[in-house]
Amino acid sequence: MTNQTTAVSTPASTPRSEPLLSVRGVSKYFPGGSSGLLGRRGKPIKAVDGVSFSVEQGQTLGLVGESGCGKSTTGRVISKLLEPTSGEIRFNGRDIAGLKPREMRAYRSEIQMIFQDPFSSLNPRHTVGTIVGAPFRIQGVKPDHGIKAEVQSMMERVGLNPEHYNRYPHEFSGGQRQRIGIARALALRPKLIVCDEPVSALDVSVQAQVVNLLEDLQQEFGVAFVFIAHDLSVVRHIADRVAVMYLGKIMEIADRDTLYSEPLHPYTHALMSAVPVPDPRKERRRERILLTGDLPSPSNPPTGCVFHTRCQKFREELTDVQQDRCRTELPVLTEKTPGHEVYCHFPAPRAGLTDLLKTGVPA
Amino acid sequence: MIRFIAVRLLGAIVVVWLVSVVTFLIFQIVPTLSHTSPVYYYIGKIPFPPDSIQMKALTHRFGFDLPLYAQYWHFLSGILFGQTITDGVSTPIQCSAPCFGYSFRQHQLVGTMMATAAPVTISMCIGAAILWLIGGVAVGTFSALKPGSLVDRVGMTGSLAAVSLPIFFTGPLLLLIFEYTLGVLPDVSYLPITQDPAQWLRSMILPWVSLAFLFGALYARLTRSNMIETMGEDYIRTARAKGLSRPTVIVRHGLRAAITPIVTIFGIDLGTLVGSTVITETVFNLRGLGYLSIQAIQQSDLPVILGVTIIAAVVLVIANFIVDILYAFIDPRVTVY
Amino acid sequence: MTTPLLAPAFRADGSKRPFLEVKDLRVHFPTADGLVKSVDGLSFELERGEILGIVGESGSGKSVTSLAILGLHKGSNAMVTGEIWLDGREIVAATEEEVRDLRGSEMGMIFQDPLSSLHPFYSVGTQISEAYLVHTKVSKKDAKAEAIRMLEKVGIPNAPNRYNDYPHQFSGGMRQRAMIAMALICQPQLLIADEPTTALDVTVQAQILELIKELHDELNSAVILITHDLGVVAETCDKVLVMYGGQCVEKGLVDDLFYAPEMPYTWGLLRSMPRMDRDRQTRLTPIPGSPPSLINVPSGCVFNTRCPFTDRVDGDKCRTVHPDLQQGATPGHEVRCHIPTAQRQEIWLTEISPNL
Amino acid sequence: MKIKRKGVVLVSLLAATAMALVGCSSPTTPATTSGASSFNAAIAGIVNPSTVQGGTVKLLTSTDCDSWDPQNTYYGWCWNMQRLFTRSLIGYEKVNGSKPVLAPDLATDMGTHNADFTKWTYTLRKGLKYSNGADITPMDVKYGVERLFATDIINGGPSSYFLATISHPADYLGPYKSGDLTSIVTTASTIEFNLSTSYSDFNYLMAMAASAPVPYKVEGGTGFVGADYGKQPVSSGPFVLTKYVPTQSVTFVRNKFWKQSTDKIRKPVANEIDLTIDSDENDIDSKLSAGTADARADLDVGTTLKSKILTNPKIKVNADNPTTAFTRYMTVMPSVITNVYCRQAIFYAANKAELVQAFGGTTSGVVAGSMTPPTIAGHSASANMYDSGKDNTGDIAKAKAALVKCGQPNGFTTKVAYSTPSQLAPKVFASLQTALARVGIKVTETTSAASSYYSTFIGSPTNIVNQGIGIALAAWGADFPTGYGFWNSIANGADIVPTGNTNYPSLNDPVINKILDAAPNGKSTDADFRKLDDQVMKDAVYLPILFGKSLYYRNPRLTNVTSDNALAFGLYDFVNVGTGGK
Repeated sequence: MTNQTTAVSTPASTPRSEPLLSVRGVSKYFPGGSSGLLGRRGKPIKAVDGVSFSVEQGQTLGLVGESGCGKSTTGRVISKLLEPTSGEIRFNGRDIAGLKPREMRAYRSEIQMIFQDPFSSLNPRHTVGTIVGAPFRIQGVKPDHGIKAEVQSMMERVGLNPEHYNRYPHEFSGGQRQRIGIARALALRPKLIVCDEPVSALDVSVQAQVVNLLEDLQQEFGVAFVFIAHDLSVVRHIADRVAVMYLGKIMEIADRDTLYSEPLHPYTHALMSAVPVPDPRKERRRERILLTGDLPSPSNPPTGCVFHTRCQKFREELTDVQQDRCRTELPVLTEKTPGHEVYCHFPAPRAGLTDLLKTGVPA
Repeated sequence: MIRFIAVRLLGAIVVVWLVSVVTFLIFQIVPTLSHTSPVYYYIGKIPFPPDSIQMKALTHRFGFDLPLYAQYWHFLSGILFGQTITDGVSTPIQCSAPCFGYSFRQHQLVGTMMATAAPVTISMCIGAAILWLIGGVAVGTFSALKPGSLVDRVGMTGSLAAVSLPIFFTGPLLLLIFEYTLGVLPDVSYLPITQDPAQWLRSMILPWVSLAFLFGALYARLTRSNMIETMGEDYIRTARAKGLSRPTVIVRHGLRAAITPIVTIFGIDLGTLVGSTVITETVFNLRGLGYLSIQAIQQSDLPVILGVTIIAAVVLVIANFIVDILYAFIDPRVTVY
Repeated sequence: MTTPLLAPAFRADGSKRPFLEVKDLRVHFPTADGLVKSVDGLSFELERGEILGIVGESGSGKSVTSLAILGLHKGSNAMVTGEIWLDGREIVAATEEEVRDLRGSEMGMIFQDPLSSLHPFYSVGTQISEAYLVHTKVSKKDAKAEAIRMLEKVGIPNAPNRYNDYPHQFSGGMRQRAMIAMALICQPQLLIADEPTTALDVTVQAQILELIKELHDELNSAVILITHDLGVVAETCDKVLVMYGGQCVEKGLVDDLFYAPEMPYTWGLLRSMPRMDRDRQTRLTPIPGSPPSLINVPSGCVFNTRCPFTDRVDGDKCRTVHPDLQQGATPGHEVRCHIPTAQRQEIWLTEISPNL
Repeated sequence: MKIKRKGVVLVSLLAATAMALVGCSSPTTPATTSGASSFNAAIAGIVNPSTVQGGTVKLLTSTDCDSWDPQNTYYGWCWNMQRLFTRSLIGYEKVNGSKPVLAPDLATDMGTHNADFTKWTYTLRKGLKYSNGADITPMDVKYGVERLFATDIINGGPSSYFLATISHPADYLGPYKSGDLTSIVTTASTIEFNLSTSYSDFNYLMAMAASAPVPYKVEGGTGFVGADYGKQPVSSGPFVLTKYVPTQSVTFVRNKFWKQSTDKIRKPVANEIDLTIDSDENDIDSKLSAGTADARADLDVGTTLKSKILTNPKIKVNADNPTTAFTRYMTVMPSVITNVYCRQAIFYAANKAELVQAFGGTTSGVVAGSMTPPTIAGHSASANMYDSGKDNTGDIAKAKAALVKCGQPNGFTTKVAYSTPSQLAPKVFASLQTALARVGIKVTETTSAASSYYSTFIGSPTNIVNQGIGIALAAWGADFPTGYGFWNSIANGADIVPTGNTNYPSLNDPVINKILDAAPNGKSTDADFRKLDDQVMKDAVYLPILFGKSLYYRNPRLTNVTSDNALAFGLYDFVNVGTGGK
């Protein structure tokens, strides 16, 4: 475990000339259903369609959006669980598409994943010790004091009893299982962990424990997170930078505070207005932007702006001429203020939306 | 839907064709492995020394002196277009498509032999299948409704015993009880249903029962586990929450879902059974395809073995094909494209 | 088309029964490991026109309670005791056939996962008209017309065509709308929604909650909304019941619960949530530990193993004496806690509320 | 007993074209001349002698004949059936008893031959007619023999004997493709065969159904030529095959053109003989028991009837259990087990009593002391060079002594070969294994599929050595009952070939060779074959186990029943049987 010290010793906040992870124009298309007698391929499903973002060392990027928006696929493309259809992924300054098999192995040890479902993502026939120690064996790494000692110290670190080394996943609660997943992901001291809905299946009280743990570990090990979630409030808590996705594209990306205090995209507005808050009076006063209709098919996305078919601004505020532009012209992700990019022809803050959320003390 | 059927049909045809190639090749390779002339597998003996003019004449007579592809084409074109079997002297035998050749041991067209044998096997398999499906599903369902109850334990112990009992045990046992001891079902030979339905039925009852006993037990266990799983599904809870009566919930919602996977297994079991009835036919003295094949194997009668093998494969492929189509109808989630 | 309403039933003491009264409900499951006390002494009341939120973590007994109200434990190995009075009829002691008649007609239920809760082999429309046909003597054609009307009502576009679609051809939100149509087609006076939006996206969740509220207003029915999300409760409900370890630990009006909660567990829930309506905290405050085992329920207060305030109570009372559900600061607000009411209000105002 | 044919597969079967004249019963016939029905009465005598004409005999068989064409059949029971409707130059005057006797049939006498037995001449009787009214000519006899050379069309019969004896061009392929043979010369009444080799047993070939006349060029009529002749063969005998439904039934009625005056060896009484093919063995047994069928034409009775016969004396009187000219033996390979004493040790140690049990019990065989079976020249009931004790369970002391002489006092290890699939062979192997283990000889099994067992497995001397096959299971019965017919293929050192060898032990003993080489010239006597049998046993390469026995059942109503125990495994000779007119 010699590379571990170098990874840890790099201070999380050190500015770098190039970000840890840089994703440029990455797309992932899945083959559509076949048609025709001989199974001619239909239109591809554009699960991810030209997304670009970067993640700094030790920082957290939140990826939010509804199911089917492509956030999980993006996570899998980064972790190399899926091959991108096009685009460039650079990690630590290197294009990972050109990695040789040996380097690929090293890459895989530097990027790990945590999954949503702590029930199905752990092999029920393996002990915790085996599960957490697996990355060492797969990568052929021999820690200084042996795998068992290393695994037990990692278990202790994530809040598991090291004496439970030989227990099986079913003997643990949901929250503990997610800790096992985290310990496994952290075993090789990766530089980046893709967390795919890591707390969605957990109870509120346990969810907070896991979120705190992730934050602590980031502090300690300087690991960067790509945090995929549909819960805007959790993302707000943990992310440094947030990207909102819809139909495989990034709608808006900004620093956390900017995004939550001054969202510019109508889709972001709709998402934020829909998050219920545990405050009945605010709820009663609050304007809720209801999206109409269903998510369009990713194999047949709308022309022009992909969101226009469900956009409340398009329906209620725009003139016919402006609407035509939304229907026909493809928007590009444009930087409105430094670091705040929006995919919209008519980006604007929405009055009243964020005021309500920011202020107010229960009366 | 038409395209779906067309694609599956095309696939089925390709599989059948591959089966014909593989079967043909296997039976080409067997003589090579045993260092025997293929003539042996046509007339059951090698009556003359290998290098004699007589053996050459025989080899030429059966076309074994042709290149392999030509032999295969002869075989395939016979199936597709029919052929005339002739030795240049005797009356040529017209063998119309699908022609599976001629058995020189039995002096009959293989097709005729199979056409005589098939109704026996088909009567046996289909009758047994209906019995085991009804019996197995019924026992499985009742067992599943009260797991651990007396009904369940009796049903499952019984079926465990039944699956463990091979046909060559249950068959003779049934014969002993019903034919020899009670004399309820005196030994009767098979007659086609068109000739004598009563005798047809009497000759079929015991084979049906013994096959149904074995398969029905499997289906009972399968139905039970499927049914227990299904009855724990959310949609069963929904059905109950709607206020549906218990029989409706069990049959319309539970059984409907529980037996769907059984349809697949059923089709394939039935298809496989048609090609593997040797033991049952032997026990009950029925002259079906199984008997035909075992007789052909004992006599090294290659054309018959080849024909039965291909027919068995075709039946299995057709069964699979029907299951595929059927499944698309009964499970709407199956994508039809 | 509901069954004719009976004359309101009265209690033995002559007082009028509420529309729904659950009294000392216990649902226990004997298992190989021991007796699972999923619900242990739960009581609450609900009138028409009210929406009650039942909040709790997984395993707190929320769903088991709802299944008991529908009588769906009948025929299983569950041991159900206590009383459930719905519109003057008692359910716990009733026969399966009597309760079956009430299901769908008097009480409807929608479930968390609409995909697994709909039968995969029948079209959505068929499943809805089936629910109608059980309780109404009409032709299949009329049932279909009613089902289409209901689908339109819950906001399924192009309902006559979608009638024949199968559940897998619907999106998640539409499936839940279809479930609602199925549950409400006989206009039951009680609707139980068990985590109706948990599997859905926030934007769809908002739509569904909106729909439930609309239909509730229209039918003036009683609604029980089971959820783990306090935000959903705040948005939708009139009354709240917080469950923990199979017991009610706090109940009251929504405003009481959110602005003056008195039970440490409720505080914990509120504190552990990252909130969009507050400044971002640097750190969340989780409830330590994990939910209790329902086989070996802690002695004393069921929450004592995770409660940070046990030192505020004299002696070892939290660990030894099981607290009763007692009235809190306001009438109708009931709390199960040994800390005196005044002290609880003090803690909330000084220690909890400012840090949310 | 299974229907077996000769050819390379060595288990053979004896053709039966024998006869026994009714009312002219054999002078050697013992006590059963009274004709009373008793167990084994048909073996040596005639059961229920009667001259009452008419009636229908009902026979059953489990399978159809391989062919009804006399040149295209090799099943023993079918040769027996051929006797009903085909005649040949020579026939069997007597089929039961201890020795079959040949007699002229179509020919006026036993023919003449030159000094070295290479030219045989016969004269046909006058007034011979086929069932279609046509005359039977010497050309038809020649044509029948020629058909045996058309091996690509007709290959089911015993062609090899004729190919090996009758002079013919190297590329001769029968009358259809190569025209007529010049080596067979015919006149209006005579026929002369010119042979390529001396063959004193030629009359035995002429007594085979394969030598039957077939209408020259026209055969059975349009559509019944070549391989189709078997569907409608023309009759030269007392019965004619009228209705043939393949795999179902065959009906024989009397041939109007057959005259008793031209036939000295048959005396038919029945009007009709019906043969029904019933593949259900139990069904056959029950019909025989019930008396609704008269006899089984192809095989032993089934297990159900067998047990009834053996347990019920009243039924047993209607059964026969003849011993047949068929030997089951083991070849002990001198190329693998080179020391004769080691081979002798096996001979002494084998438990023949147990082996007979493994082969089906005492109704299926009787322990054989030497190789030559009854009815074959050289047979001696007392010959038993390697006496395996009174109870035939083996002589352990002698076996151990032989091992000591061999220099392997603790025994040795070798392999036993048999062909698969087989129901009997594994049991036989197990019995042998147990018996040999008693003296320390350990054996393991090695098997080969039937398709290659006789041709390349034990039929290849090289393979025997390469595989180390010390012992091989085999069985042998001659196609005609002479010493030469029995021995030449399995003991003549001149006949050893690289593959398809039938002399499995590659026996090449000058004493034996001399007797066999002299036989075709008619210079070997019965005493010579007795000497040959002893010499073979001295060489210790053939370990005889049993002479085959069969169990048959006759309906009590049947008259004139004799056992064809010379040639057809003792099956009943059906040509003379009657039903008392019913």
